[in-house]
Amino acid sequence: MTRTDPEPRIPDPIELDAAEEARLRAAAGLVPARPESGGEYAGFDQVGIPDRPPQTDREREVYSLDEGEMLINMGPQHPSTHGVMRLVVKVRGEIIVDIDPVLGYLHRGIEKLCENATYTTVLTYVDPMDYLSTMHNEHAPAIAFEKLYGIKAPPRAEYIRALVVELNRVFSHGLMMGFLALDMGGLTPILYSFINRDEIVDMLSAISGQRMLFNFFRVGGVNWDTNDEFLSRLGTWRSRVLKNIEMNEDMITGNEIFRSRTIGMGTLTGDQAISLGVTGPNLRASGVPFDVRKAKPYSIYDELEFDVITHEGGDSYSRYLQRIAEIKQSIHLIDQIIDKMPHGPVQAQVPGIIRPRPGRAYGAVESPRGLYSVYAISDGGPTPYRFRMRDPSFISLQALPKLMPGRLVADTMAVMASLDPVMGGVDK
Amino acid sequence: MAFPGIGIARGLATTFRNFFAPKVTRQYPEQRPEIPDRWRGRLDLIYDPFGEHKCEVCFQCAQVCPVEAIDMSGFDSQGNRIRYGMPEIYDERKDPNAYRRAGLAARPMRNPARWDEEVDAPWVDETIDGFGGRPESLVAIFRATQGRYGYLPEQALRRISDRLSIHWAQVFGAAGLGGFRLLPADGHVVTVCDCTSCRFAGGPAVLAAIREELGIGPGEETPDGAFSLEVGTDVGAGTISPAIRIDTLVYGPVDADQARHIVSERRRSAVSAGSGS
Amino acid sequence: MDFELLLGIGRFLLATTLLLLLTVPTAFIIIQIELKVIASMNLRLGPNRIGPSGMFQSTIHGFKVLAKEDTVPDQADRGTFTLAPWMVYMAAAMSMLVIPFAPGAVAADFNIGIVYFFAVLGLSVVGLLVAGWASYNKYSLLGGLRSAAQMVSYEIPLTLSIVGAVVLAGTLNFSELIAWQRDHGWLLIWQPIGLGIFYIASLAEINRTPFDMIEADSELVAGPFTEYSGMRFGFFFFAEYVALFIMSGILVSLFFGGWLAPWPLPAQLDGFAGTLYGIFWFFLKTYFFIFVAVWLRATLPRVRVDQLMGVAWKVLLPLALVNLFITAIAVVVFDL
Amino acid sequence: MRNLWTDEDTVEFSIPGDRNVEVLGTLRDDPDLAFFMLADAAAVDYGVDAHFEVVYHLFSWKHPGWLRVRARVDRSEPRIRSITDMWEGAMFHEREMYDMMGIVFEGNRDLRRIYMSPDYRSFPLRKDFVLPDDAADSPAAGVNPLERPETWDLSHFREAVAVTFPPSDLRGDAPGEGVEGGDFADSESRPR
Repeated sequence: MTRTDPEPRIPDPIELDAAEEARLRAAAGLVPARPESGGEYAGFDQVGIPDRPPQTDREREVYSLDEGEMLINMGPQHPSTHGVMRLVVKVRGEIIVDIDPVLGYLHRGIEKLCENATYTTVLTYVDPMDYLSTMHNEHAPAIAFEKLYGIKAPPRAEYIRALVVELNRVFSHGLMMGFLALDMGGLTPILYSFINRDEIVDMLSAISGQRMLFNFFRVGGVNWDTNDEFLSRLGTWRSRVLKNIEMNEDMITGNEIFRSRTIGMGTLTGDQAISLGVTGPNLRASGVPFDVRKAKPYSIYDELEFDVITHEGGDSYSRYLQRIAEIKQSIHLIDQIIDKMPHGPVQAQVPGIIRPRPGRAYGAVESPRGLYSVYAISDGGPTPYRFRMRDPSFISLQALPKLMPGRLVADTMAVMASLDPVMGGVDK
Repeated sequence: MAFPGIGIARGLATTFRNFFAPKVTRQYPEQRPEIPDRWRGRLDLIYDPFGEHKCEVCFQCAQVCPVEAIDMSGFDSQGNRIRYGMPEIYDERKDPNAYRRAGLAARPMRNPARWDEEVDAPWVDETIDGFGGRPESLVAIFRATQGRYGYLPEQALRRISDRLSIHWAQVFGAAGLGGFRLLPADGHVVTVCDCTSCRFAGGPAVLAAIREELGIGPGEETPDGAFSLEVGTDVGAGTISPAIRIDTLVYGPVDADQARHIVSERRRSAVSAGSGS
Repeated sequence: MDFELLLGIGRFLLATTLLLLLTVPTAFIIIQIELKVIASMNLRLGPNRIGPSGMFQSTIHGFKVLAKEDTVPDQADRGTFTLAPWMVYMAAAMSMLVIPFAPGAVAADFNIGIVYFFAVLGLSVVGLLVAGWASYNKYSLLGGLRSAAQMVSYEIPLTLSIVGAVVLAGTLNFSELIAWQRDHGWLLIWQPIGLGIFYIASLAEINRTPFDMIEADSELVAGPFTEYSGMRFGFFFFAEYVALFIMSGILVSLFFGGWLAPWPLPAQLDGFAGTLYGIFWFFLKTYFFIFVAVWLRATLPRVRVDQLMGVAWKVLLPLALVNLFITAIAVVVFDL
Repeated sequence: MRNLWTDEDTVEFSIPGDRNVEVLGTLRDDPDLAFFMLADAAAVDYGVDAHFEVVYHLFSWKHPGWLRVRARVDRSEPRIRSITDMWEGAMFHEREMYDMMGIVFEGNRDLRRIYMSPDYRSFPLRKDFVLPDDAADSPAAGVNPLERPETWDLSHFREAVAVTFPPSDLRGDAPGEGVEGGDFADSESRPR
């Protein structure tokens, strides 16, 4: 019976001692939100300030209030925070002064879990990360592990991979259109988007056996070849999808209310976006033609014909238009992939338990939210020594505090929806 | 945008058109979705070519599941209904055999002195070494241990698990599947099923017959300590009603006469075995 | 004299009771319409299990609301918190008094019915503001303040938009206004700008999409109603739909000829038959405009709060004044 | 620059930890290199006896591959300079590295926990971190529950919840009274 001693506490390098705590508390002018004695609150505007000293300059800045300001807690249970995300919003009236995103409500420690899973099972753990782009979540580790193990997937497997990730991109971008409208109060577009999504996930479940967490990729290939059911559903969907997208476009694109709320709202310049690490459609909407599929072709993207789409505005409306353009581009890519798909096996010969040689590998894909990359280190054992995932929505979220000050509370949701974060990915 | 209001008008036209369009809602219980051939959303056990379940209800998967998502039930090799799950949720887990298989401290039911029986550790080690200390000889070791103790004491199993470096969940699983006795042999528990289907199928008559035969009521013990009577709801799983169980053996469907006969037979054999030893 | 007074009081009490009773089924019917129409426009089926094709869904919702626990937040101001739903509901119900359903079927045929209507409808802002303040919740507070700003702003263009009609018809009494429309044609033809302003402002006044700033659920959770539960929330909810009914009814009465049929009657109907005929046309038109409001809700996103105020002050108010100015000149010049 | 190494699409080299700002600044600002984009920043723990590494992945149009820069950090003194001045987007990367590995980034204005709660006092991705039980502060911390059957005993829990609350407490009039017996922290084992 192996028994381990209780976990030894690792001391925190910036842990504060009591005197320092008192000094900081006094410096920030903080009083406890709920005094120890007596049941009275300190005041209405004080609700929301944590009852502990600020740990950093930035935290002190956010949580110290000037005259006329108050903190609003948006989330973790709020109708439109796209999951369990919390935004501490400092407002003056309805004008936002500052925003502090507080993360971690969905943190599952997937990186640590993956360090304890074999290379094959890692691909099941990454699925629920960014739950709207599950195929991409599996693609990057598959690429990294294939590099580590030194094998290549067969060509047909690569084509099937490209096919399913583009399908995934179509419904993910389609949902973004719907959510953007929903966060502005439009009820209908999201349901039209879900019609499209349902058709795609039915199709993907025909090929992979699952509707949401597909678990379709394998190291050295994919789980299954295409079957008739998948292809017939693909044909049906292909004949309808443009009509569905057009239906949504009729609802949103020209709508004057929508345009007046998104044009010029949340403008990111290209330099700003690069500095903030924003990638994907959000970056391309700011005019930077960075697309991993072109910049660093992985899979079969160097064999396909497509151009990187950019928009110049950098505002919420450009980000929306960028998504629509990319949906159409993805449909175009799907057509090409179907045309060019070769015959052959879909899975390379790989042992049950993979033990790559010690080494490091980096696999990056263009997920619907941007650069999704995996850095895997092998020490020769059956499990990765270190498995790191860079999720694009996690990084893109940093743009929110830069974009929002001076805007209204109502714009928070509109700008956030245009950045399209998914909390499963943000919180790993 | 040429003229203000065009965009809104197009949106209104779209919704108005869709007001009359065919709807996409699936009326779930009436309209079943088309399940793809490769669907693996439903947990199902794998069958062998003869149509039998490949699962042998050894609980090893359930015990090693890190998030304790597996909750399973079935019949072990002795026809004993067993279930793995949170013991505080399922009353059925009161069966000590299942307790021990689940890796829990067995709940002493009868003869508590023998539950935590000290085993002769050097003897067990010797036995294990005698079989070469190899995991392949697990069944032989079990057989030898049962030969000495009449059943497999928990401590002996733990010893075997340690010495052979087999996860003890696997040791218990193997012991249960191999038909070994995990309970002390003396003192029989007669359980009469009291589930709904058994009650309808004549369970009360069976219970009355056994009461008459043994001369004790539910929850009581015969004066010589050889039998006790209990009422449970988990004996036959509703499929072999009415059912009775003696220790781990399930009989059913039985009528009152058969039940009386079974118990009296068992009593006679117990008495003769007791006199023989 | 005494007898007539008593008769008048009795008639008034009967009418108010009937109207109060009318509000509940009206709210249920409108909620049901909204559920089904929005569902259809979303390509869904909508509720279809309770009753034939789900027609009792909203009723069941109403009873569910009755059965819910009624909670008051710890720090809330109990007195005002309790009073607020009542104020909002009564404001809506009281303004029903002047709606002319049919010839003779008016609870109180004031001389100044139009003035009374706008005065009473404006009271609901007090209830919303009080609800937002008393809840001790920041979303409620923001929602309450938004409601105050929005409803007070929109009352001005709302009232000004019909002054043109009043000048034209020369009366403040709804029945006389409808009688004028019988003789001269519906005010829709005479006052198209006034109609547009009135429709937009009335949507804002009753918090319908695209002006549902007060309970903007993606921003302010539920605005002033965030902390309410049970029947108190039910009162707010009912008041909203009753207000939609009233606004549509007033719109019909002011601009679409009230109980008048779109064509002249072949033979003059009198008495009870005439009343029924009028009620039929009134409800038909009213529910058409309720359908339009629901249709808008299914289609449009919400405007932002500053755009909302901008529309009121920068567009609607000048337009309404221009409209009034043109109407007044026309009345003087053409001696209408 | 040490240990230059390449694979099919990545070039990597190691640098000492105290020169990361200098090296990354050159890589970004030199017009011939122009690694304008920080693709990823991650921390790696090479074990209790070894060191930490902060790994930067960079992208440039002028070079075909990704560039990996590995900066070595001492394990006993896990400090490295922050690169948030160069890329604002490194903020969340560094907060995550601090949260998960306990590496302190000097010059980062907002070095707080990002995933774990602010009062959490351990670093989950370090290799000497033992996977704890669900209830991290229970006596079973750090032990696989399956191998400790005694921790399955829930009788403590049952006693703990069998507390009758006085009616005043249910109304919320008197917070904090009459709940002494119901504090889970007092009981030895917490509900799993």
